[in-house]
Amino acid sequence: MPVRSYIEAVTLALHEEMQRDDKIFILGEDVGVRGGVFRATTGLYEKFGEARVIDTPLTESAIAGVGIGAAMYGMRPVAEMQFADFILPAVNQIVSEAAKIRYRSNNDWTVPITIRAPYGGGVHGALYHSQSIEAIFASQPGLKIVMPSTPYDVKGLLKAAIRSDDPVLFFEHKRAYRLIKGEVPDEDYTVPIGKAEVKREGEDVTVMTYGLAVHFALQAAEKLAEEGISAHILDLRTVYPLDKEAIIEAAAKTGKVLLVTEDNKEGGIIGEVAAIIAEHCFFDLDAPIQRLAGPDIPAMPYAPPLEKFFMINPEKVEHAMRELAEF
Amino acid sequence: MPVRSYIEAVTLALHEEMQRDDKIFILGEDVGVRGGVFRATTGLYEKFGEARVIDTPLTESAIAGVGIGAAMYGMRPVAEMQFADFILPAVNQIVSEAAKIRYRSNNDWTVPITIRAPYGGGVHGALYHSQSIEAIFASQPGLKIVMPSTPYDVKGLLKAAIRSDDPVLFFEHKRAYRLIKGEVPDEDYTVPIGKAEVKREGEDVTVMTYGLAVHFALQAAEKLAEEGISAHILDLRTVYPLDKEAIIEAAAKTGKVLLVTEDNKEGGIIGEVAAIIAEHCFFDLDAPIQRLAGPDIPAMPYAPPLEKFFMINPEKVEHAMRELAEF
Amino acid sequence: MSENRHQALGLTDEDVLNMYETMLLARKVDERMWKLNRAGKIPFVISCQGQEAAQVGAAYALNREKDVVAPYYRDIGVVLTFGMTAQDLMLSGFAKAEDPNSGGRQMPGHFGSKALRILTQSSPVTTQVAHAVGAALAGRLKGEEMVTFTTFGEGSSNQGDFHESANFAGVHKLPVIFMCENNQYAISVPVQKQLACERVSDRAIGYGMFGETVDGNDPLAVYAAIKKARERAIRGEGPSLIETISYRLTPHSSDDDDRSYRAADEVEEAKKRDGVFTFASYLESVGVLTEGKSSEIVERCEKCVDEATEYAEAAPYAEPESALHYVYEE
Amino acid sequence: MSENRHQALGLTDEDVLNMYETMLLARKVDERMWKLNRAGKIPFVISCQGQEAAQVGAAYALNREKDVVAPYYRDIGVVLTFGMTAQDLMLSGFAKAEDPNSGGRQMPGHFGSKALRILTQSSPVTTQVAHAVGAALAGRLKGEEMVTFTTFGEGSSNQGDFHESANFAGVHKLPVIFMCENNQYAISVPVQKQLACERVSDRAIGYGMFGETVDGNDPLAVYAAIKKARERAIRGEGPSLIETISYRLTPHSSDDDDRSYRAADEVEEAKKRDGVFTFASYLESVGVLTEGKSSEIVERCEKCVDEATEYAEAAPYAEPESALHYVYEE
Ligand SMILES: Cc1ncc(C[n+]2csc(CCOP(=O)(O)OP(=O)(O)O)c2C)c(N)n1
Ligand SMILES: Cc1ncc(C[n+]2csc(CCOP(=O)(O)OP(=O)(O)O)c2C)c(N)n1
Ligand SMILES: [Mg+2]
Ligand SMILES: [Mg+2]
Repeated sequence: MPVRSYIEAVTLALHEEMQRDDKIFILGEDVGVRGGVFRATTGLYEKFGEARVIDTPLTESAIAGVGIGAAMYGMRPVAEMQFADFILPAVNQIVSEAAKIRYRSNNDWTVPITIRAPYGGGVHGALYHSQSIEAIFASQPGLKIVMPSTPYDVKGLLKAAIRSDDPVLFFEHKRAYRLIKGEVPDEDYTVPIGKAEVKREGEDVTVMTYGLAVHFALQAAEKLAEEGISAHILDLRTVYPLDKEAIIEAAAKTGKVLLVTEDNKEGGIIGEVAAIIAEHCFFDLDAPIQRLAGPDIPAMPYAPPLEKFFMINPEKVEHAMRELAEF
Repeated sequence: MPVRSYIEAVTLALHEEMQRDDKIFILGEDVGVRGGVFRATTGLYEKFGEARVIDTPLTESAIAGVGIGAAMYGMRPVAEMQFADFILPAVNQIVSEAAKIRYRSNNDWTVPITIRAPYGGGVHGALYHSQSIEAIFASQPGLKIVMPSTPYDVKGLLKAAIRSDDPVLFFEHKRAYRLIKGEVPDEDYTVPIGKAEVKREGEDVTVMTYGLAVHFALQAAEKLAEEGISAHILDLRTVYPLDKEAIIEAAAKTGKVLLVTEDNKEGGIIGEVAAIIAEHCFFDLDAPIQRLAGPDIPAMPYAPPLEKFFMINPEKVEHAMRELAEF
Repeated sequence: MSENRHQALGLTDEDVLNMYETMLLARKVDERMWKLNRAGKIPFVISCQGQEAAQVGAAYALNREKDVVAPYYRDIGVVLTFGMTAQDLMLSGFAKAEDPNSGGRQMPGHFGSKALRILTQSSPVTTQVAHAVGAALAGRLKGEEMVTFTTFGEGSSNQGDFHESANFAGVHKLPVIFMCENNQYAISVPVQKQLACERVSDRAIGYGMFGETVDGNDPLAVYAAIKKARERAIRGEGPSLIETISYRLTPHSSDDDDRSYRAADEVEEAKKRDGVFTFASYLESVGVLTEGKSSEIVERCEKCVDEATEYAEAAPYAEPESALHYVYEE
Repeated sequence: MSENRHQALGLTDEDVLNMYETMLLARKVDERMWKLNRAGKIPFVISCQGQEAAQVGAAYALNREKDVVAPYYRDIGVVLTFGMTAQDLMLSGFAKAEDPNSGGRQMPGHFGSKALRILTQSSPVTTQVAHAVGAALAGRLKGEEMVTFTTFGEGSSNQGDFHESANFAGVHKLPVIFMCENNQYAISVPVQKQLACERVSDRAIGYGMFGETVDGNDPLAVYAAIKKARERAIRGEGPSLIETISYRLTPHSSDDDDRSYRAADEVEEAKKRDGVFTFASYLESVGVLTEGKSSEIVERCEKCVDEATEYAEAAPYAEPESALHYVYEE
């Protein structure tokens, strides 16, 4: 199987889907001639032309809103927000409109839109190019939020998002773009939205996380295996609505749960994961549910020592896993 | 002590504060001549004049953004969002700006703004005039979110918010406006932001909630007392950042915790409360942490039977408390 | 006899009588809603009164088979023209299961029907403006010959979404008609406190589009302006911004009391220009609306509203548990 | 000798030499940042190059004791004029603790200093425009005679926040100067794909404000326009929208490669109109900038940048744990 980077998987999925269905088009800032500031849409303008790969004005609310209108009228837009941090001007369109259109129209109108955005830190992006912003949207029924960790999942989940008849926020970890590589088949396949996946089987501690942190957890698990600690790792993949069954099963498996996010701690989506476990696994737990997250400060600072202080990394995850295993 | 309604406490706090400090001014839609669509600012235009009670254009992002600019330049604005549901166009100004200005400027600039908004359901307001939207903001360090339940707390907390040198979102339950009455002293006092309060002492089950639901819980507790079930009720009051100590103490007190919100369940702020308890009260719990919330549908429908289906009420709370007590 | 203006616009006598009847029906539906509200039978009303002429005039200038509309909450005149019935509106007023707009999930005034090419509407103002632009873009991508039409109040024209959407349509020369129904107030706030420009249509140049202000009490003037805007759009000349000037004859909604912020005689004065009456006078003056016709129309409208009310009041609500449906595809 | 244009504007020879030196210093700071970036010493640069004339011309027309500025990320010329030093800018480039803008918390280009009356800036474009309006409102409420000045790119003028803020200022006749630095591109997207109007200043009428487009390569033209705008503001005549036309001479930022979307000769062509050089020529032509003065200025600027770089590079970072501070009042 060909090995591809995380961002190549994005481009490949877009390319294959656009070829498959001419209702799909792309809109966003610099997605055309420039191929996106991260080059996720590279080659698509040349291949599919200006009409289907649209450089929009610098207006996120309109990108979302125009996308929603086009989706209602039968197209399948894939909108790009240049950075997840800049999705905020579009919150009203996403939350009041995209999320509620099927419901409020009693199933008459639908919004098959995918909104992609690069999120996450560790790239010297400072406060406004490093944020995890899933928590802002992770309380809005009608939306789905996908945050893949591997190139394989990227391709399969992005295809599933584009084919979904409901709005999907698709957050791509920008540091993973070129850092993470993996096997990605040339064949057409989808990965189901709403399903977590066990990325490693283990017996002693369960780690649940998503995005880049999945790799941190896997690396930490390797290290800990040498010490005889066996880690079970669940990649949430869809962070809203959560895969409750998989969460409950993974928590019950080891009775010791560590939840990891690179977002701030208070109010992050792992709080909801903890609540689900606390509600359903009362008799299964052997230790308090632990959370490892960024500190509760507004966002990642720019200066390298401060950024490092904020970001979780394999060592921090390893440390937290060991502590829990020893509980 | 004079008995006042919840909304009278709002007006009184605004009035007293504006009299005390001429840096305070009000801006919002229809807050002037009209005195607000709920009449929360009634009489203030007549008393303090057009310059300090400003009818703005119909633009929430500008209301927040202009308020932020004025706050940076030494004023203390109190902005009104006509309905909490309509704060969403202002999310970028609130999250990217208000919440982060002190931090990003390394303590050089500050934003002493209070943003008031009526939230909550049970008023035939349908999808867009019934929402609880605290969860959208409850992951943003730099912000504080206050949601009082009693007229006494309204006055004291609103004054504390206005005097705070940090941005505060102050959500008022619109159904409580005229429904809830209570003693409100004429004297000047504040209630500290960030502190929960035990609204009823009890031994068997702990209920933690906020806003109108506090009254539902108190009513349910009265009923259950007749059956010999004694309920401990913690009013969170500030839902972000949460009062962790008070939460841990109240959970440990009875070992049985019911968390109540009228918001949707998944991703609501009570998930974070559950996570805190799960992390800190492992050895104190005698039952799984229970949550009672609205169903995970986009928002409250308009038709009365559907609205009723969505809304929590004293009976639903009572039922959940009894079940937990019997666990 | 006065000058016949409608023939010059290519409208037959039947057309204008239909337009008039639609305006009157809109008014009658609205008046009934208020009565039902005051009688405690429906919790909420938001009115079209004073804007029927602009709404019906505009909607008649569109192609009801091809065009898509994204109206705002006052647009009873638009949705009636696009095929919604008084019964549909009453079902929505009573929030009954059969309401085609939302099955009783939304307040009245939140229109939507895929069959009728009416995009579903929400409460936060001006979001629909972007949707109209998106639908026009979709129409172009699909190769359809159509335009989209969207409306909003003058207060709402200050929202960011209006600006971003108008600019998007301008840059991409999309076939969108933006119609601002300027009724002088945004709830209690008069237009001078909302806008500093003389006319909302002054904003058109900032989007490289055609702009025009017309008398919103005159359905023929609005018809003419929208018709031309549609022709420009179809010819590929891009969007237009049409402002219709009228007056909000009722309080903002059934929750409002307008006596606290405007003088009763201002409202009385405005009633003299009420399009429903001035259009009737015009039709009489050109001999199209005879006394007989007039009472026929009035009776038809009243009967229609009566039947609609009766039907809707008796219709069932949706089942409580049905609230759980249609969050996602099922 | 050419016509002396600066005297007519009330500017002394010293004034214009100061302006020139500030423009040159801005350029030199910027050029150094690129070198440091390419050498791997600083992670990011975003440039003022091509816009110094507009920035410095505008900032000189303001009252640096009273006015408040809300600049955008390219405005090295504005902040230098308002008292920020090359060393401050280098401290920010290196993200060191002593950086007065943010203590190294923000990327370079995110200006802010209470002492210098520069509102703190973020990355999402155009939010500062609302803050400038708010500060002007605060100034009025406090009874101060001041104006606020805010800048943004032409691409950013399409954001909702620009519209809402401009409208707010227009309605309340606030003393705000909105200056759009039109440099023809928003990253890779050329102005024609951003805007359908001929000039960004065409938008002024929609806010009932004065609008004007001037040559952004000519600091005197910009100075004149901003000075008049300031006078209008102080006289209570409300806000102005001034557009300055220039060209972005560098890639969008150090992360960009502009060869993928624009022709090299387009950039070369634009360099001929580079304000730093054309203003030098003007000053030479009127006999103000002699050869001797010129090399003095160049040397001073270079020395200043050298020292600033050295200082900043050697300065310490903030302590890692300091990241926890100043979330709330402490
Ligand atoms: C984003 C948003 N903010 C506030 C409101 C509350 N609101 C409903 S209608 C209205 C006034 C609208 O005025 P205008 O646009 O002139 O339309 P009109 O009602 O006069 O037809 C307001 C403030 C809303 N619906 N949406
Ligand atoms: C809200 C938001 N969206 C996207 C971006 C990413 N971005 C940074 S600068 C820029 C282009 C700005 O163009 P323009 O306004 O013309 O200013 P210029 O850079 O040309 O000076 C974009 C898209 C951003 N900073 N903020
Ligand atoms: Mg109006
Ligand atoms: Mg530009």
